[in-house]
Amino acid sequence: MTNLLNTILVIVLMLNLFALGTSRIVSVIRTVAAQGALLSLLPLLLHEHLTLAAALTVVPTFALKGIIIPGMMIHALRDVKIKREVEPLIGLQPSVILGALATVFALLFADQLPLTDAHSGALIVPTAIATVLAGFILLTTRFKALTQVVGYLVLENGIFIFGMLLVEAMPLVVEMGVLLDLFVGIFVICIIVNQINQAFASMDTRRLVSLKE
Amino acid sequence: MNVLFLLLIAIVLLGFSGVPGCLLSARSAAGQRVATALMAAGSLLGLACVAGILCAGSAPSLSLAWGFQQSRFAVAVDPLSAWFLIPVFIVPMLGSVYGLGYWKQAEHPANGRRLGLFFGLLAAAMALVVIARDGVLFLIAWEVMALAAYFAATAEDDKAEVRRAGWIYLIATHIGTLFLLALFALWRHATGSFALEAGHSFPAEAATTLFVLALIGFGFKAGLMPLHVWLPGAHANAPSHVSAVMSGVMLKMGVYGIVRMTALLPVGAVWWGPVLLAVGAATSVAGIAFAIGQRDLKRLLAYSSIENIGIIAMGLGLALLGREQHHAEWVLLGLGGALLHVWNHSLFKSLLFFNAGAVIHAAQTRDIDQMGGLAKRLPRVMALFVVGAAAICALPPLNGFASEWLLYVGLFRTLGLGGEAGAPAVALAAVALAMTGALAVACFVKVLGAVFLGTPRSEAGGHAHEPEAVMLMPMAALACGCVVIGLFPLGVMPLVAAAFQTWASHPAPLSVAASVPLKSLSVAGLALVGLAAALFLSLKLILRTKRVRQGVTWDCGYARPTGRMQYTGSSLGNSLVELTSFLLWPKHFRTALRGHFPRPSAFKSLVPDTVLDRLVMPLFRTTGRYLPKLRVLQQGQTHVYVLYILIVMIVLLVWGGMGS
Amino acid sequence: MAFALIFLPILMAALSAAIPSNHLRPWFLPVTGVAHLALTLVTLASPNLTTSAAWLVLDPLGKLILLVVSTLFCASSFYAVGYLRHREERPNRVFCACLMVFLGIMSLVTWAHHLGLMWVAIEGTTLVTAPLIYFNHTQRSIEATWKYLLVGSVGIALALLGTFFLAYASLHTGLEATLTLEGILEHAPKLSKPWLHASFVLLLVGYGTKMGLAPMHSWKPDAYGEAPGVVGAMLAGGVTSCAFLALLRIYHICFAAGEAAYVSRLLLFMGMLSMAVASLFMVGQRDFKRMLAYSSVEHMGILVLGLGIGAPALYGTMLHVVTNGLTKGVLFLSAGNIHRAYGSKSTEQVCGAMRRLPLSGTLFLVGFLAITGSPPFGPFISEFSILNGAFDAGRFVIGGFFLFLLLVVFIGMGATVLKVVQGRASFEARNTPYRDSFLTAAPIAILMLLVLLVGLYIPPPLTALIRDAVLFLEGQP
Amino acid sequence: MTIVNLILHVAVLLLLPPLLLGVITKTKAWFGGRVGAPLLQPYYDLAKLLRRGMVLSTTTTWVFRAGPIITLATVLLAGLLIPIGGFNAPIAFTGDLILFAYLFGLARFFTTSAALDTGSAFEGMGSAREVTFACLSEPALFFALMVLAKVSGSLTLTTMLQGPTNAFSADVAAPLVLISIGLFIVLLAETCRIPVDDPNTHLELTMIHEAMVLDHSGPLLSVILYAASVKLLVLGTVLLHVIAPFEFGKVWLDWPLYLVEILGLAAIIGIVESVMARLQMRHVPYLLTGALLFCGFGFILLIR
Repeated sequence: MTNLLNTILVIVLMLNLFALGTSRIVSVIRTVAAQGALLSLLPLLLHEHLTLAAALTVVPTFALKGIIIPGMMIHALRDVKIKREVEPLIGLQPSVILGALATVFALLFADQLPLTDAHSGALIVPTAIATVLAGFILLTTRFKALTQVVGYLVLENGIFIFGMLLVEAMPLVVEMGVLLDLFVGIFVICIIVNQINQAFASMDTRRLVSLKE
Repeated sequence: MNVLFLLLIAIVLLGFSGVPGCLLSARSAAGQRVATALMAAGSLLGLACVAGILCAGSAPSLSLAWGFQQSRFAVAVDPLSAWFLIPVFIVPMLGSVYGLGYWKQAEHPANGRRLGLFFGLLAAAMALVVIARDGVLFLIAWEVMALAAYFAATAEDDKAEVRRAGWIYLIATHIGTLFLLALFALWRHATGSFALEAGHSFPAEAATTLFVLALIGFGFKAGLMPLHVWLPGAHANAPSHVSAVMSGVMLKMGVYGIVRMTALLPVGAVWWGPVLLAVGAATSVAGIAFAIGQRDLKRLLAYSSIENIGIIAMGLGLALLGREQHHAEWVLLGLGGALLHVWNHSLFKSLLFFNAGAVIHAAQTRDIDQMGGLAKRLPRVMALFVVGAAAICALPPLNGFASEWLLYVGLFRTLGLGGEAGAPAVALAAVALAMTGALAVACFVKVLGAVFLGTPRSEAGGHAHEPEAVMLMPMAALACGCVVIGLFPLGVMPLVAAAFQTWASHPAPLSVAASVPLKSLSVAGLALVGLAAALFLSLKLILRTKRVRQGVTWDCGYARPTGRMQYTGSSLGNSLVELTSFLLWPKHFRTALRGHFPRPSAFKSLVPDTVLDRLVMPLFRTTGRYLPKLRVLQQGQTHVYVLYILIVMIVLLVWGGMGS
Repeated sequence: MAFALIFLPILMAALSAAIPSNHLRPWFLPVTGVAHLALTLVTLASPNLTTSAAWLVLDPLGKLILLVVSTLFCASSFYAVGYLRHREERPNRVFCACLMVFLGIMSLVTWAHHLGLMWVAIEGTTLVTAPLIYFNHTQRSIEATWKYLLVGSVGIALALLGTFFLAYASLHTGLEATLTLEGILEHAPKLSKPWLHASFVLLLVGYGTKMGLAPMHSWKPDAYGEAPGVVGAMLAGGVTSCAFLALLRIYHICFAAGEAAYVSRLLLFMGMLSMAVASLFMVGQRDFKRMLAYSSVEHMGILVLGLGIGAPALYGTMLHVVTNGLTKGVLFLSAGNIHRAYGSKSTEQVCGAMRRLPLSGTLFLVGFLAITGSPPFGPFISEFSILNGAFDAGRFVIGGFFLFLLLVVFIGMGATVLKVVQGRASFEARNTPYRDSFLTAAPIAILMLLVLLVGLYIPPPLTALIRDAVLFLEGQP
Repeated sequence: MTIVNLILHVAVLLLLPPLLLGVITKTKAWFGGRVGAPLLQPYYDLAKLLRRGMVLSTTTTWVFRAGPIITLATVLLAGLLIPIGGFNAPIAFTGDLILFAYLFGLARFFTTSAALDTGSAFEGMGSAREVTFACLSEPALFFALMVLAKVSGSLTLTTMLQGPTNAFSADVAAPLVLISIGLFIVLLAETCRIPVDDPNTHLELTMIHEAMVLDHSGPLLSVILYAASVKLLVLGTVLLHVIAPFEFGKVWLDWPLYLVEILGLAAIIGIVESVMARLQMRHVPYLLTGALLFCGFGFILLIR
C-alpha cells in the first residue's frame, strides 16, 4: 500500500516540477488538473477498507480539482489573447531548479517532524511541503494573473496532501469545508480575474501597480 | 461638605465656561461675556477655597474609585498645590477679561468661540494638574492641558506660521508626555500603585531614573534648555492673552511637576542639585541672551520666560542640594526664592504679554524695529510696561528683586560663611544670576526704548490708540501685584514655610524672616521710593520758577531728523549679540557698497534658535528625506508581497526552532 | 442564540437582496445592526445562552469580540444609509447583502469553538468583503480587490495548513485527532512540540496576514484606501479583531501547552516589526486613508506585542481590542466623509477640513489624538496598561522601544492629519455638494463618545468581561 | 556718638563728591602743566546749572525726567548702605550687598531709557554701550563681593568692608589684591573715566556716558553730574575699604584718615586719566573681561 502511495506522491512531485517548467498556460493548468485528479484518489489508498465517508470525499474532490476549476480557468483563458507566460521573473530552468531545491528542503524539514507509526515511511509530509513551496514559486515568479491562481491551486493541493494524514481521524466536515471553501475561493478569484481582463485588457499583473507607496 | 467639592465645582465652571458661547451665533458677544463671567465666578470660588484651606491650615484630600486598575480619582490640596493654584486662578481670569477687548467675538467669528472653549479648558486642566494625587488622573489632566493650550494657541490656524509653531509645540509636548508615561509607569512599578504619596523607599537607581525622567518630561513643558524649542514660536503666534497664560502659568506646571516629584522622591544622589543648578544657570543666561537677539516682541518675551524658568530651576537645585546636605537654610532660601519667583513671573510676564498684545494691536506688527514712539499714543500701557520691565529685570523695589534676592542670599550662603560647611563652587551660580540680571536690563531697555520711546518708525505707529478699559484693568491689577509683593515680601513667607514643610517633609527649623531680614528689605525699598519722590518734588519746585522750552532733539546739526534715523532695537542689542555670538550664531544679510555712487544698500540681522533651527530641524529634514526611500519595499507587485509571506514564514520556522 | 446572531443578518441580507428599491434597501442595515446589537447584549447579559452547540460556544474572548463587532456594525450601518444616499447612482444590492452576511460570518467566528469551523468563517469574511472593496468598480478598486484576495487567500491557506498541523500534533500523541477547542486544551500539555511549534508559526503567519501584521500587511493600504469608508471601518475594526481572536485561540492553546516562552518570543518580534514598519511608512504619508491603514497595522502590532509580553499586559491588550476597534471606526468613517467632500484623499488637495466639515473634520482630528494614545481617550488607557505590563514583566527595553515607536507614529500621522484638518479649503473644495448630514456625522460622534467614555470611566460590566477574558486565557475560568 | 557718625556720614555723602571731580581735574591740569580750574569749580557749575532754565525735546516723555532723578536716588541710597570711614552704615542688613549691586542696575535702566527717550541715534549708541559693558562689570563686581563675603564670613556690607582685619594673612592677601585690581577697573568703567570713557570730550560717536546726557540741560544736567560724582565717591569708598583697611577706632582720627584716602584715590584716578589714552571702543570689552577674570581668579584662589 505505502509503495503505491509513495509512487503517486512522487508523480505528484514530478508534476510540480513540470508545472514549473512549462511556459504554455494551458498545459500548466492541465498539469495541475492532473495533479488534482491524482490527489483525489489518495483517500482510497489510505483507508484500509473503503468507507462511504472516503467515497464521499473522493467524488467532489475529483470533480473540483480535476474538472470544474481547471475548466473555469481554461474558460477564462479562452478570451485572453496571450497563450504563454512571457518571461517569468526568473526563467523556466531556474524555477525548475528552485522547485528541486524546495523538494530537497522539504525532505530535510520533514525529518524534523515526528510521524505516527501508521504514517511512517510515507512521503506524505515532504510531498505536501514541496507542493506548497512549488505553489509559492509559481505565485512569486509568474506575472499572469491566471498562472498565479494556478499557483494558489498548487498550494491548496499541497495542503490537501497533508490533509490525507488526518483524513480518517478528522470528521468529514472539515474536509468538506475545505473543498467548498477552496471552490468558492477559486471561484471568486476567477471572477476577479475576468474583471481584470475586461478592465485592463490583459492578465499581466505587472499592470496592477497603480496602488503603491 | 468637603471644601474640595467646592474646588472641583470651581474647576468644572472654568472648564465649561466656553461651552455656552459655542451654542450661540459666531458673532454674538454674549457668549464671550458669559464665558468671562463663568471664568470669574469659577476663579473667585477657587481662590476662596484655597484661602479657606490655607487659613484652616488643613490639607484636605479626596479619593474615589474609578474605572482603572490600581488607580483612583485622588485629589488633595497641600500648601504646594495651593501655592501653584493661586496663579492658576488669577491669570486666566484676568486673561479672559482682557480677551473681551483684545479678541472680540465680533471681530473673530471664525475662531472666537473655539478660543473661548479651550481657554477655559486650559485653566481647568491646569487646576486639576495641581491637585491631582494619582498618576493616571495627573496624566489625563496634563494632556488635556497640553492639547487645550495647543488649540488655543493655534486659533489662527489659517496662517502657515501658526500651523508650524503649533506643530512643533505638539511634538514637543507629546515627547514630554511620553516621558511622563514612562515616569508614572515606573512609579507604579516601584511603588505598586499610581497614588502619588511620599514616604516610599526606592533603590537608588530607580530613584535616579525617576528623577531624570521627571526632569526631561517636565523640562519640556517648563522650557529648560535645550528642551525649550517649542516655546518661542508657540508664544509668538498665539493670541496674546493665551501667550500670557501659557507663559505665566502653564510653564509653571512643568516647574510644579519637578517640585512635586522631588518632594515625593527620597533624598537622592548628590549630583541632582548641582545638575539642576547648572541647567538652570545655563538656561537663564542663554535664554536672556537669545531674547536680546529677537526682533519679534513676543518671541523676545518668550525667551525671557525661558530665562526666568532657569532662575526658578536654580532655586530648586539649591533646595535639592540643601536637602541632600542637611542645610535647612539653603533649602528654605532656594525653595522660597523659586516659589516666590513662580508667582512673580506669572505676575509680570502676564503683564508684559498683555502689554505686548495692546502694542501689537496698536502697531499692527510684532517687529520691534517697526515700532517706536508709542509712549505718546499709549501712555498708560507704557507706564504699566515700565513696571513690568523693571520687575522682570529684578530691579528694586519690585517683586522680581525680592525673589532673586532670596535666591542670591541662599547662593551666597553656600560659600560657607562663619566656618559652617559649604559648597563654594555652587556660589558661581550667583555670578550667572548677576550676568542674567545685567543682560535682562539690556534686553528690556531695548524693548522699552525701541517700542515706546523716541518717534514712530512706521505709519501704523503714528495713529495707534490707547486700548479700552477692559484691557487696561487686568494689566493694572497685575502691576499692583508686582509692586505690593516687591515692597512687602514678608507677607507671603508663611506660605513659603508651609510649602517647605510639604516639600522637605519636616517643618522649617527657622522661619524665612529669621533667616533673612525681609523687613529691612521693605524698609530699604520704601526708602528708595521716598527718596525718589522727594527728589521729584524738589525738582518740580525748582523748575516752577524756571522757564522750560520745547525743542527738537539735539542731532549734531543734522537738519531734518526722521524716525527711521533712530537707533533700532537690533542695533541696540547688536553689540551684546556679537559678544555672545558663540552661542547665538546670528545671521547677517548685507549688500556690499561698491563704486563711487553705490546703489541703495540694506543690512538685516536675525538670531535663529540654535537648537531648533540648527539641530532639530535639519535632523527632521534629513530623516524626512531618507525614510521614504524604504517605500521601494512596497511597489505594488503582488508576487513580491507573496514572497514576503514565504520569507517571514521560513524565518520564523528556522528562528523559532522546532524545539523537539 | 448563536443561530439567531449568525442567521438573522444572513436572512436580512436575503430579504434586502430581494427588494428592488435602491433607495429603501440600505435601511435594512440599521435594522439588522440594532437587532444584532440588542441580541448581543441580551446574550452577554444572560450566562445560560452562551452554548448553542458542541462547536458553538461563546466564551469571554468571543463575547468581547462580538461586542466590538456588533457595536461597530450598528454605528456603521446608520452611517452606511447616509453614505449610500450620496451614491444613489450605484446599485447597492450586492453591497448591502454582503455587508450583512459579513456581520453574520463575523458572529460565527466569535462563536466557533472548532478551529476548522473558525477557519472556514474567517475565509468566509475574506470572500464576502471582496465585493465590498470592489464597490466602486474602478480599475484601482479591482487592483485592490485582486491583491486583497490573492494575498489574503495565500495567508488563509497557510492558516489551514497550520490547523492541520495542530490536529496532527494531537493525533501524533496517540490521542484522537480533534480540533474542538476544549478537546485540544484538555490534552494541551501532551501535544507534540515540533508540530505545535510549526503549526503556531503557520497560524501566526496565516492569521497574521488577515490581521495585517508586517510584512504580510501589503494588501491593507490598498484595500483600505480604495474601499468606502464604512467598509474600511468594518475591515479595520471587525475583520482584524476576528483574526486576532483566532490568534488568541492559538495563543491560548500554546499557553496551556506551557509554550508561553516560545510563543512570546515570536509574538514580540512580530509586534515590534509591525509597529516599526507601520511607523516608517506613516512618515510623510500623503494619502490619509492609506495612513489609516498603516495605523491599523501599527495597532495590530501593539496587540500582538501585548500578547507577547504575556500575563501582565493581557488586560491592556484585551482593552485595546475594544478601544482600537471603536477608534478605527471614528477615523475611517470621518475620513470617508472628508474624501467624499473633497473628492480626493491626498493632502495636496485636502486641507481645511475643520472649516469645510466642522463635524467630520473635528472628529477626524480628535480620533487621531485618541488613536495615538493621548489622554483622556480609551486607547491611552489600554496602551498605558500594556506599558505597565511590559515594565512589570521586566521588559524595560521593549517598553522604551514601544514609547519611541508611538512617538514616531504620532509625528508621522500628525503631520498628515493636521495638513488635512487645518488651514483653508480651496475654492472648488468648498463648492462640492457634500455636506455633513445627521446620518453621516452622528454615528461617528457616538463612537467618539464611547471612546471617550472608556477613557474616563470603564463601565464595570466591561471591566468584568475583560477580566474574565484574561482569566480564561490564563486557563482559570 | 552714632548720631554724630550718622550726620557725618550723610554730610560727607552729600557734600564731598563734587570735590573729587575737582581734585581729578586739578591733577590732570597739573600733569598738563596748566593751573586748571579751582578745586571747587564743580560746585560752581552745579549751582549755575541749577539756576538755569532748560530745554526739553518734543519727543521726550516723563522717562526723560525720571532718569536723572532715579539715578540720584539710587546712588544716594547705595551711599547709605556702605560704611564710610570706620563706621557702620546707616542701613545695614544681611544681604544688603545685593541691593547695593542692583541699585546700580536700576540706575542704569533709567539712565539708558532716558537717553533713548530722545530718539537721537547718538544717545542710542551711548545706551547700547552702557548696557553692554555692564554685562561684564556686574559679574566682576559679584565675584569681588563673593570674595569679601567669604573672607569676612558675613553678608552685610558693613561687616564685609570693615572686616578684613586679617587682610594681610597670606591665604587671603592674593585674592584681595586681585579683586582690588578688578574693582578699580570696574570703578573706572562705572564712573566713565579714561581709559573706558572720557568725560571731557564731546565727540558723540566715541562716548558712553556723555552721549547719553546730550539732551539734558539745566537742573536735570546738574542732577546727572552730581549723581555721577556721588557714584564715584560710593564706589571709591568700597575700593578703599579693600585696599586700605586701616582704622584707629577713634572718630577724630578716622574721618580725617578717610578724607585723605578718598582724595588720594581721586588723585590716583586723575593720574591714570593723565597718563593713559582712552581705549578704542571695541577694546573696552577686553579690559572689562580682564577685570572679570581678575575677580574670578581671586574667587577661585580663595575657595580652592
